[in-house]
Amino acid sequence: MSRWLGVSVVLLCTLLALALVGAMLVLPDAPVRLPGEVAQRLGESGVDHAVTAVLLNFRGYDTLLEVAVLLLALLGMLAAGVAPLRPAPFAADPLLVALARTLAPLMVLVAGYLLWAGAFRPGGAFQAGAVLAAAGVLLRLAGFLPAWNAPALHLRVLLAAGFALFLLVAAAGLYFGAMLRYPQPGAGALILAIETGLTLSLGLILAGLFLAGPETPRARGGA
Amino acid sequence: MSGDSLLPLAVVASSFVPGLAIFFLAESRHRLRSTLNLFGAFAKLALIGYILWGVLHDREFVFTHEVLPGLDLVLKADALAMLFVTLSAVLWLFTTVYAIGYLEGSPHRSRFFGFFSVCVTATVGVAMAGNLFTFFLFYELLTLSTYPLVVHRGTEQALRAGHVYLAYTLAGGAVLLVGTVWLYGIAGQVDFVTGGVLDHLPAESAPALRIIFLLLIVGLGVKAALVPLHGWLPKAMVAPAPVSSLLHAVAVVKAGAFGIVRVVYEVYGVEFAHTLALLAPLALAAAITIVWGSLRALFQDDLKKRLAYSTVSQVSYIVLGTALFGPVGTIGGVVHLVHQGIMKITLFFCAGNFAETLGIHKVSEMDGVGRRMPWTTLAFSIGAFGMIGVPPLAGFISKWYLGLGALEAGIPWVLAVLAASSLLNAAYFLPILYRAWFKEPPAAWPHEHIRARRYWETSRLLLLPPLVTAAATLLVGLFAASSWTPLDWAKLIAAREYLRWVP
Amino acid sequence: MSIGLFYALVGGLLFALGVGGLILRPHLLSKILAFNILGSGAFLVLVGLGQRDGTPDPVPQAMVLTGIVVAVAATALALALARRLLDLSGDMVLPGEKAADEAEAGDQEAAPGDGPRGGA
Amino acid sequence: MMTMVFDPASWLILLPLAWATLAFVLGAGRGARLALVGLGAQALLALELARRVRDQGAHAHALGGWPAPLGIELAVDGLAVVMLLMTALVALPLGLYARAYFGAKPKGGAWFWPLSGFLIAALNALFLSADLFNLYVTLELLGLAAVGLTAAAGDRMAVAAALRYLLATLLGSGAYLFGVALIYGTYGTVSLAALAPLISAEPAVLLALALMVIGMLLKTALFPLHFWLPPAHGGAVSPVSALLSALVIKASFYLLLRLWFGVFEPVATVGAAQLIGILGAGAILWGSLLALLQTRLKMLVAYSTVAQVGYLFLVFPLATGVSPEAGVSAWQGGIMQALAHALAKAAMFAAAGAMIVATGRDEIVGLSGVGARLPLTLFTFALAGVTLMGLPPSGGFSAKWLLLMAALDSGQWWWIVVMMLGGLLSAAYVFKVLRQAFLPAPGGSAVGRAPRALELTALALALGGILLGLFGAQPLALLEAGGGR
Repeated sequence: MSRWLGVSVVLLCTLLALALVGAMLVLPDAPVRLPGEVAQRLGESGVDHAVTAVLLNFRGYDTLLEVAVLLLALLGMLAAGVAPLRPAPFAADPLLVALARTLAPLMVLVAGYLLWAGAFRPGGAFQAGAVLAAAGVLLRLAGFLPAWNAPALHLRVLLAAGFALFLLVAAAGLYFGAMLRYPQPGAGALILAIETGLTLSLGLILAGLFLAGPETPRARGGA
Repeated sequence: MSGDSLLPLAVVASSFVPGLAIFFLAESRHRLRSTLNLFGAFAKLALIGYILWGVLHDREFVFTHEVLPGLDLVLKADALAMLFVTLSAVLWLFTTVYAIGYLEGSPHRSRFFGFFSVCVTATVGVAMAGNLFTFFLFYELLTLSTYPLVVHRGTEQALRAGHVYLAYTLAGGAVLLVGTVWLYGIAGQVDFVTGGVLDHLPAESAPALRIIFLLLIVGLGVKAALVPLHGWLPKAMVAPAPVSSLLHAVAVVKAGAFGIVRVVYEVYGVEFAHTLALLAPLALAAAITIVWGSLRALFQDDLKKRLAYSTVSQVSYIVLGTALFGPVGTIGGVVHLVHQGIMKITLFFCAGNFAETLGIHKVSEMDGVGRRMPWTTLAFSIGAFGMIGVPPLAGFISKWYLGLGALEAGIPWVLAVLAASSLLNAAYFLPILYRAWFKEPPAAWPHEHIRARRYWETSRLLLLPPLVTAAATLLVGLFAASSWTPLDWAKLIAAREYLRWVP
Repeated sequence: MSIGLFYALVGGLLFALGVGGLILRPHLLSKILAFNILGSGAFLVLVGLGQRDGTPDPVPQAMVLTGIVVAVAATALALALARRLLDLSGDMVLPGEKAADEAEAGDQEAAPGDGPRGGA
Repeated sequence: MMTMVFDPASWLILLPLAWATLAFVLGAGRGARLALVGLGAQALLALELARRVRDQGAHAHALGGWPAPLGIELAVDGLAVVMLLMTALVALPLGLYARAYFGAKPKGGAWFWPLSGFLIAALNALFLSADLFNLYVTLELLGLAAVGLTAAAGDRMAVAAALRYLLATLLGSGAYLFGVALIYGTYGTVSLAALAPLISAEPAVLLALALMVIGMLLKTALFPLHFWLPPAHGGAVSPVSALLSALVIKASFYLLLRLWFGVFEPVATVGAAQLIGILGAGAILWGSLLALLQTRLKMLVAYSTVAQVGYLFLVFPLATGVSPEAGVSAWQGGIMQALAHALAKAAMFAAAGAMIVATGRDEIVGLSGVGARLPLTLFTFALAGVTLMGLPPSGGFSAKWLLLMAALDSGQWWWIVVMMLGGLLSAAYVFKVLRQAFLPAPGGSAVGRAPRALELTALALALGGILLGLFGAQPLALLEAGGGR
């Protein structure tokens, strides 16, 4: 890349930053305010936490597609081809092994709590799934979990289960008048079911993004 | 949609469907291929015969299909269309017979005959187009379907010729398209209507109409080989002889000339074109082409090249007739559309026979060929005399009406052009005839491919078509005054185009 | 200035920074980081501008949660592809951006050609 | 309420998601039959939706029963349904093609079916969405699926191309997302319906529009932002190249049309439209020239996409700030060009793939003898070329006709020159291939056969491009019934 191009990109980005800041400073008040409406409809959503209500009910469709995006990232990775299996990088480290042994069950517990808490306070499937995935990564680093070359059938079922469940609920909503519409009394239970499925699958997918990836080249030299 | 409205479509399909079938036929199925070819040709003739009969009984044959809002594909059997379509169908039949004989045993025949049929389809579409858009559609289809025929031999020279051909015709097509779209923008759907459709437009559109006329003529002039847009035609000579015959007599060149006739008479209307002062420049362009083409023909030793330059010159007789304001000139131009086709196809068939039978490609190799191939040389002579304009052959009729038309239109210098051109025609044809008939034949021919057998100097399929067309050259001239001749049709057309004409 | 607007302004700066980095930095890890920076900038603006009057707005918060997950997915795929490229070519730089790479070789983690070729 | 159970719009999104997921569960290299059933059903759904739009006009669905601005709405109108039909009718033959292709050459096809299922779901979702943020999610879904498919070819060039593609598409959607953030900050909503009456020329809104437009230009690979396209489209396996070139780039173009001539119409300026048009002209000329210079067949076809994308963007100068007639004509021409290019380019990549299967190589010089051995495929390539050249009768011609009409109507003759030049240049590169294929194979001919299914599906797509030219009035009528512009 030529120096001139570099200079002009820097200049343009500076201009962009200035323009963005300037434009945001002179912003008028927004004519539409959604928080009020969210609060008003919260009772019908089946959960008590506004963000969860938006995430899984009012804008549940975004979330449905977002889970598809995650699954897709894993698929893309598998399609590009993963490196051949290698031993876990730090399996010999006794400290890490001990840590993993202690932390992993605790993390599963925390994930469960986060899932349950999502209905009324910050938390939910994504946070829970992320913690589960972290447990998976830890276990992998310590050598308890094998790397994936290609996930076997049972693993694929689990990876897809959360999304498939969500999809089923979305389709079933058509019976109640619109895609992703929940029946009125059962909304809370349905959301919890979806979130449980998602927690499991998201945890696996997120962990899979690590587990299915090729090993780091540094490990080659030995830890 | 009634049967009558589907008939024009059937005429087009009668070569398209066999063409597609042939395209996918295995190379070895030559009997089936020939059957399909001939079946298509005869079916087309039968359909055209039926339509002619119907037109005589005041029936209308119009096919309309909406392609886009305000843009229709229209096929229509009007007088001008029937003239051209009959010509192409008849000559296609002869060319098919000839081509079957000519290509016997050569490779890629399925491809050849497939595109050959599509090419005829396009020509028939050009003939029966009921509006400018439909005309353009088939005009471009013609470009595409002839390209594979031009490069058929696959030699370096053929591919180069194909390149030149495409460059000229696609660029011409682009110019024609701009003119067409512009005209549609100004005038809405531009149907071909006797007497033209544009004279009701407000006076301030006149400058635009002049530019559009120029665009249309340039676009059509490429195929009609108007000088200086003719550069592709002599190069395209590398194509096999049946292709050259088709290209020169009915398909490509004629489509351009026919388009000019349509634009002048049935889009602008000859009277409106006259008021816009568009005819005189057109006549001048035609005159220059006539003289230039003849001059260049004089210096060609390659027989097909000489014929090609002759085509450049002869096709512009049609344009010239179109540009002469007055019914007599129109008759001359329109009738030459047919006459030139019959004569030129005869000449190319013969040239092909000389090449196929004896390996003769050059004029200088033709010494005494009349003794070895008397029938072919006779047909060639009739064609050549026709081109020169010797009475009572077809070419004479054309030139006679063109001359009278020039006087009628008050442009006497056209007579000088006609005279000069006839002299030049004689100058480049007579030496050939002299060599062929009166010089001693060489000890051996360059490449004698086909030996003479009893009465047949060459293969039957090669000999019969030129003899028939040569006879036609004689007959349409001899019996020009009777009804159902090309001249009769041309008179009918002229009478309609000048409904409001007061001499 | 409300804290929301402040976040948004910082978001604007981060976005511009990320765009510049993504275009100019040749090393793939830098590019992936730059993408995350510009994404974070957009998230900050989304949340910050939405609540610049001080009242929290759950809608953009939920959107940003969605956005973060999408960004994580994209980052994971980008990293996996970058690693795959390293396996195949021994290089963490896109072809055609080599020249600049050598100029900045000092602050690169893996020197080109150092990686395992063909996953040996 | 029961009527919603068979709502085709919702099923157009759910169905491909479902079969993609199932195909993933089935495992590597499986799922073709499932996908084909899904694609067949999708074609029926799209036709049914088109029928409804034709009879009842445009309509919207509030997902989850929450109307905008609180919830997300799907908007079914003429433009959306035409694009959905395009997707369904191109994807079905391509699906059949892909099955035959991976049957002959399994490499790169392991996860093709789930990936393409997500890709198609993303396209359908994008065409239906009426919510700026949801559109962002669909864009990312589409981008990741496309990148995954590109990378699947597995070699060094393909992985590098996929990465370049990924970074470009992420930058594009990042810019778009920032625009969305600014819009939400300004108006407090991202629903297109709610925004329509509100949009005004605030600095933040103009900046948002600029960022979104640039993001979409990058994703559609408009010159000079096309750098990522040729290696990605040229380097992927042939069924993927066809999907990417035919459909994926149309999505971001569609979104731009939606925004520019929809909610942002009050603030879109003639000057900006002319600028986009100039880039389009640059794309036409530069893309065609580079296509002509390529020595590899698929790179030639990929650069042809760069050029053809240019025609799409002529809509902007031709339909912004002109008379209503010219505007409608340009608008129709742009959409016709998108449809025609989808069919023709899918056919061309498919034909190129069949030639590569038969000759075993991707170089243009290696095509000698293809004309004799694979006449059907060569014919397909030529037919697709007819559409790309804009010769009649073809969808490409109809598009050119409408665009020319708009240019003449609005007195912008300079675009006419560009279009004509572009047409001639495209003829040059199409005939470069045809000419080579016409040559006899060199001694010891290496041209093998291609599976019949490859040849026939490619031919069907090419014929589709021609039929579009003959029956172009139908999609335009559908466009009109669904509310036109």
